[in-house]
Amino acid sequence: MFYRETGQFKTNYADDMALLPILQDRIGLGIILFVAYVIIPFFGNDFLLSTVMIPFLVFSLAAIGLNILTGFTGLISLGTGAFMGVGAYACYKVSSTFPDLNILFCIVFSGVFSALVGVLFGLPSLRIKGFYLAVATLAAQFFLQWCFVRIPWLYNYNVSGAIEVSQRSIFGVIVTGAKATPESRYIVMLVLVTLMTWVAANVLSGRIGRAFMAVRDMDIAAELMGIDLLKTKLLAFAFSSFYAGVAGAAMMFIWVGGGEANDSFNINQSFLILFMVIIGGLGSLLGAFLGAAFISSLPTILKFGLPAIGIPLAGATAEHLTYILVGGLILFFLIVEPHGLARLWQIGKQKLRMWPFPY
Amino acid sequence: MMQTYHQIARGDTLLAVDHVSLSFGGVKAITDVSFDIRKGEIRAIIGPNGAGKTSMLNVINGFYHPQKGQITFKGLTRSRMRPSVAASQGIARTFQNVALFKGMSTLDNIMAGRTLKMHRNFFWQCLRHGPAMDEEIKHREFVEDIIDFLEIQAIRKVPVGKLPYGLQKRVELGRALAMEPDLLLLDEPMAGMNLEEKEDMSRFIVDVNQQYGTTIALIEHDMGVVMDLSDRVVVLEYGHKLADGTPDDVKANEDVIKAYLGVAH
Amino acid sequence: MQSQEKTFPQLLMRNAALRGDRPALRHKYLGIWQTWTWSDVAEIVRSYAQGLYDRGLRHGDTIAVIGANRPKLYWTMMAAQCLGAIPVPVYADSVAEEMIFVLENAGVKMAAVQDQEQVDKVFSIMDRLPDLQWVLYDWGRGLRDYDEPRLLSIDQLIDGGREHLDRDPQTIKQLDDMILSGRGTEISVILYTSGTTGRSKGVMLSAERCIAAARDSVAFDKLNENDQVLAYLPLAWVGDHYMNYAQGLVAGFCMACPESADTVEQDLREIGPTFYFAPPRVFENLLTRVMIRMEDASGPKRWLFHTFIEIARRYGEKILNGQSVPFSGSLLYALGEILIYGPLKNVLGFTRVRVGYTAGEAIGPELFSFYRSLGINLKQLYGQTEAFLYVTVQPDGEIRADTVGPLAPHVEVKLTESGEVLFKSPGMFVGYFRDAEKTHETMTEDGFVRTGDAGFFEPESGHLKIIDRAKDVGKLTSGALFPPKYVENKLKFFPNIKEAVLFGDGHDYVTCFINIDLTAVGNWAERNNVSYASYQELAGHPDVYAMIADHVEDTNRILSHEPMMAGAQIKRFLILHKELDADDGELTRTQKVRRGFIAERYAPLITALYDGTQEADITTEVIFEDGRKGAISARVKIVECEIFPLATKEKAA
Amino acid sequence: MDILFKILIDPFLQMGSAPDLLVQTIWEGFVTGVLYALIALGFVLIFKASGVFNFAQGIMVVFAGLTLVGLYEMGLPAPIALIVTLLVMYVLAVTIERVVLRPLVNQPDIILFMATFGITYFLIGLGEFIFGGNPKQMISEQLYLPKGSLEFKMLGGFVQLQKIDIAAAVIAMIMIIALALFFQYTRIGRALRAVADSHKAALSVGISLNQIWVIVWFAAGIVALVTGIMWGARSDVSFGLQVIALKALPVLILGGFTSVPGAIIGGLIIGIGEKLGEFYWGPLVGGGIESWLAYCIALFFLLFRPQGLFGDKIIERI
Repeated sequence: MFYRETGQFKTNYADDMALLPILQDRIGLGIILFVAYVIIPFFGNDFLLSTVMIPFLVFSLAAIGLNILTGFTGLISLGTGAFMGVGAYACYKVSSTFPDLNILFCIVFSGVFSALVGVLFGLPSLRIKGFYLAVATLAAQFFLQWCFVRIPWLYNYNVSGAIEVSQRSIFGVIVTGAKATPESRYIVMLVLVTLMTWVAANVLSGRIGRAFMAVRDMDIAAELMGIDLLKTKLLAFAFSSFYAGVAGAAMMFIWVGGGEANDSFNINQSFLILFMVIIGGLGSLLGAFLGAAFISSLPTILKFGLPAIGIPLAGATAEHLTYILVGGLILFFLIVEPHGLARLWQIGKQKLRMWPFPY
Repeated sequence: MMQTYHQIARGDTLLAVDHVSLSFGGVKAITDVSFDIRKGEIRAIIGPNGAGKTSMLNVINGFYHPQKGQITFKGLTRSRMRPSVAASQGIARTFQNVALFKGMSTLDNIMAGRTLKMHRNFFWQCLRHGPAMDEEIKHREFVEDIIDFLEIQAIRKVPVGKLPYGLQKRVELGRALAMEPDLLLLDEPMAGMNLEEKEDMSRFIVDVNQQYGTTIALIEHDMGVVMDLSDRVVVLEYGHKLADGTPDDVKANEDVIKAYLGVAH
Repeated sequence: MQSQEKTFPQLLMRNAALRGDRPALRHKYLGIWQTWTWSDVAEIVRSYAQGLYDRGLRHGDTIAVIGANRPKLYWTMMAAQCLGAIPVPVYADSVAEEMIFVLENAGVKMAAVQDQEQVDKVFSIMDRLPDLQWVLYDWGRGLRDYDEPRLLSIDQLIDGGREHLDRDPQTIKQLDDMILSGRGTEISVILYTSGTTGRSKGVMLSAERCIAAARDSVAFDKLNENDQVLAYLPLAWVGDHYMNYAQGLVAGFCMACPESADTVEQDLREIGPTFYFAPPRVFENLLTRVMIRMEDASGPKRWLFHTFIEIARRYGEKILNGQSVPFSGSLLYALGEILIYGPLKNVLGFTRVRVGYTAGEAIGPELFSFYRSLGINLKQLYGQTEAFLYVTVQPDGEIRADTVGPLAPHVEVKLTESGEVLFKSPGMFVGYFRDAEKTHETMTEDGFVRTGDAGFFEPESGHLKIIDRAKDVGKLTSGALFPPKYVENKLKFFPNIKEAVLFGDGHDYVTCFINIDLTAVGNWAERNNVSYASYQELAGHPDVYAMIADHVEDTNRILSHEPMMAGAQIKRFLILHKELDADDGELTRTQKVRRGFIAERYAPLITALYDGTQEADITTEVIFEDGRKGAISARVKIVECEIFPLATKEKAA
Repeated sequence: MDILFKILIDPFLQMGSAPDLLVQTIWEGFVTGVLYALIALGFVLIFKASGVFNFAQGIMVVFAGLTLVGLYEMGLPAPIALIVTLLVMYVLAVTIERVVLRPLVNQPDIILFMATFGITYFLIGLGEFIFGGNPKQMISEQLYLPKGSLEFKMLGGFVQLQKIDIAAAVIAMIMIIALALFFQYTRIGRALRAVADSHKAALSVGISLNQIWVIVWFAAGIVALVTGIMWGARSDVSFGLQVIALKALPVLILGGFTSVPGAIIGGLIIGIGEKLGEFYWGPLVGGGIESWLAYCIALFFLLFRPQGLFGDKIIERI
């Protein structure tokens, strides 16, 4: 209906293969970016920025990461949390070892590092398939988690055993540590997410993306077409862990600003990310964002929303309720649309494009 | 030691299977079968169900490893190799029950067939501009030729999962062609098709053979179709070679006639 | 600016000079819209012309053009015209036998064809065509191994020509001379009319007249180089040659060729033409499909759709015609534009249509106003091949469903006492090719052309009203007027009715054959889970009969309001057991019914219609797609319908 | 060199030097293994019958335990509480079948897998909501579970067996045998096994899939309850258990998703393996390796038999 595609014809392949071939989509994205970069930072209050937006962005990154692995390549992983952890600690070590290294560089490096770890734990994926692999990734989860706690070197022998984020700035603007303003942290996060989403979209729509999906849809055929399964799967692990790692680093340094692994990077975190991917929609970048928005905002909505509409809750009860609701909603969404919010949007979009026709 | 592939001229032996035997656990799938495929010909492998036809293809493109015997492809002899290697050496195939990438569009499926030919590194892929895009476009052009050739323009961007069976088979053929194979293995390309679709498919197969000069080895039940299409025919039965020769020879062969109870006409 | 270009090639060169880098031609090929600018086209056509010349095509020779709307085929026409040779477009779907007549009659020296299918067709009749020297093909799939000395690819020719031109400048000059020396009086193209009666005739059109006609209409509709059209109509039909080829060259706008027959709708949507031309049938099918698709929509959406379509019906046309409507009306319509009309036009690809024409057949008034009410400036014109299309045309603001409009610029018309329309027009043809006696029949001494259509001028508006083919308009024994097509069109507006053939001339009441529309009725059957195995079974189904009977009676009711036509109400009808088909000769290639042929083919049914029986048996021979012949026989039911008394105007209003 | 010695030689020397300790450790491992096996058993039951990878088994254990204790605290006498808990587990099974499985039938495995995640979260929330989040004491004596311990004098030392542990082992055995018999000799049992092969087969036995699901989930519920009691009696009933329950996963991949004996043997291997590892090798790396050792053991096995010890071999066909 809002889609008016008549007269949008492509005279070269570059346009035809563009990420967003439809004009209206490009406009839509433009508006979203405008809101994200201009409206929110100027008109959003600290609460919106640091309690809603930043977590959302962090989780989006993690969700994109897992979606690359599970949604696009068909490899289930229950170890995302751990890989985030790897990123966080790597970033911590690097930033504390080279104090005047630009923090963004540290964050990116931490991604690279966790990519390597990802490859390591991806190795079994050649022989192991499906749930067996899922369980195998648990090994990564628990082993790494154990490392975080038992290897003091990782947290520089802090008595607290936690990561302590020091103050860092980019272009003279403080972006980490206690003094960093929500705005600056938000913007850094936003830039990070924008860039990495663009990259992911590029890779996934190209040769490598096709190889991933080929492996997902029919690995035998893929192999008989000369796609090297091991290479492809490992690449998927690396690519995915990179995002998880950056997300982890960002979580520690830009969002919570320090903390202890067992709370932040435990198995539940892994599950949470998995929910985001499933509810958002497997095999869709948009899905990663929708899922992240949904899951990450839910607790906040409950904690502040319910009292707002006059249902006062003790903290504990709220937490219990959150569990019940999250569980219930997961079931609800799976039953309503097993392919996630992204699919819902897709269907809706198709309807809009065909309006007034049903198909 | 480094082995190299010889250039094979039209009419010479492209692939030779000699004394290959294959068995799963105790079950013998193929017993001491030998035959050859010449460059540029259409070679048919026929036989009743369970004759070991598909197993034969699986051996040829390295998916199964024969216990005995060896295979010579482009002058290089081997007893086993990885499927991905077979692919990179120029062996493509289609499957008995379509093995397309259901989640992807017709275009992407065929593009996936070009993977081996695309080399831009990860960095360029991240940008998807400059070299990476040029490469994409180059191969898109190649793929579009195939789409035009197979007359599937109308379904270019349709997810293959949604397509009717006949079209899926066509897309799969396209995907195999995208690999520019020296040897194209077709596993029952016309299984479950109606007469019209069969005629189309036969036409495409012949055209492929002419246009791209591709050597084709195909498995088929329908004797009639095979006899019209192929230059030479191997007949398998219970994993043994029953006969080998031109369609006419084979039709004449009384073992074959027996095996097919006169189905051969 | 009445400039001096007298031939199409000269116009091409002018465009190349005037607007060299504007798009001249697009073709959805290999997934994208390949585009050629005017200078590209000029260059290619010149090379092509040289290539043709080198292969021996000379001034006055004829060259057949067989295939779908593809750039290379259009270039063939231009290139041939460069040499003063005459292109002869042929309907691509005609079977070999039909093709023989045209190719023989035209004595073609070369044939430029689309693909293997056409090549095979031509070679199958080669022995009957002594003059045919070369067969040129556009798309080479499957032709590789043809060992045929007379077979060439068009690309080969173009490259050959280009190479030759590069090699010696002499040829360049020679070619330029040929193009410049082209005279307007020479025959530019021969279009074979599909011939509703008997075999087809080759209509010779001269360059200057074609161009004159095109210039008039381009000025009339203010077409310019920024317009865009989709060329999807048969090359051999005057419609395509006039609207796309001639006007394109004159106005210098861009013509787009669809990717393939089954992607036309998608391509139409992508291109979004500004100027659209289609015979009523196309609009008919489109509307049918729209309605069917809406049937599957959710309840609320259906309601929304129908409400706003109703609003459009009430105000739409008025608004389009710039008449005044109540404020609420225009408000509602504006809302509808946002909710329904806009999106609908967009999905159909009509958003950017500035001017749309329909012609070739009278259009059902309801159908016509449906599109106009959506805000599409659809107009009617009346014309024929012999006139290089138009005789009358509706100018903006004077558009009506029930007339074909006033006389077009520079056209004279007179009516014979029998009511037949005679015309004299800028684009009128020179004569029938190799058929002097037919030419003589059609042309009067004073240089008018017989259209063979009966019509009359509406006194108050001066609009021409076409009733029917002159020889088809008959009288019932009661003396009442019997205009078959007029009624048939009313019937055909019902989505369920694909084709209708009326009988009644010389009888005491009117009867009718009906062809149901398989898509529409089949869809209906699905929804009411009526199961059927074949067209025949569905056509014979009692519920279907009941449904059609309602339609017929509605039509009768409408007729009863029109004094002239009230007598022509349908008393009895039957639903044919098979679809009328061009391959069986029941329709022309342009899908017009050939009633004479049908009348004799189904004689037993007609007798049954009049002898009061309730059923009749019929056996007909049919030709299958692969050319095999077969026979189908059936028992057909006959149904009576209510006849309404002539209603006086007050009742009608 | 020294490190190699510490890893490769020293532990075995310790074992040799104090065999009684070794036996003690093995016994500990054995009992834990039995409990792992029980949880794994719940998984296997459901996976066999419905192909659902039931992640919720762990939480079902906790939930069952909580319910039992909770009901008792609400003043129901223990036996009644036990019965009511059984009822609750049945209701749970029915609800899950109605609300979750039925609408999701024929969905890809991962979707059903995720659904069980949903169930897990839901039950955690519900459990805490009703009975509160903090650990509870299992009502052992009310259920007539033995207390105290036996001591054997052997191998020049003492080996101490908790009575409750023995009980646990015994009960587990009984339970497994009971299940085996149930599968072997009852009509429903046969149906269940049929389902494992093909759904049609099951229908031919005359039991609808839905019924079968209810039954297996209920069976899994019972197993969960027993496990909950045993485990609760050894430590206490808390949500921490739910993470420990994840240990059943390596047990599964070790034993194969579809094999009951596999679950048991796998359980024992993992149980004993990780206790030994923790006791003898743990100190080398600062302990706590129990948390992941199990997975690595499983992974190690997996690399050699991708389908697990008892899973049937996968032959790839195309």
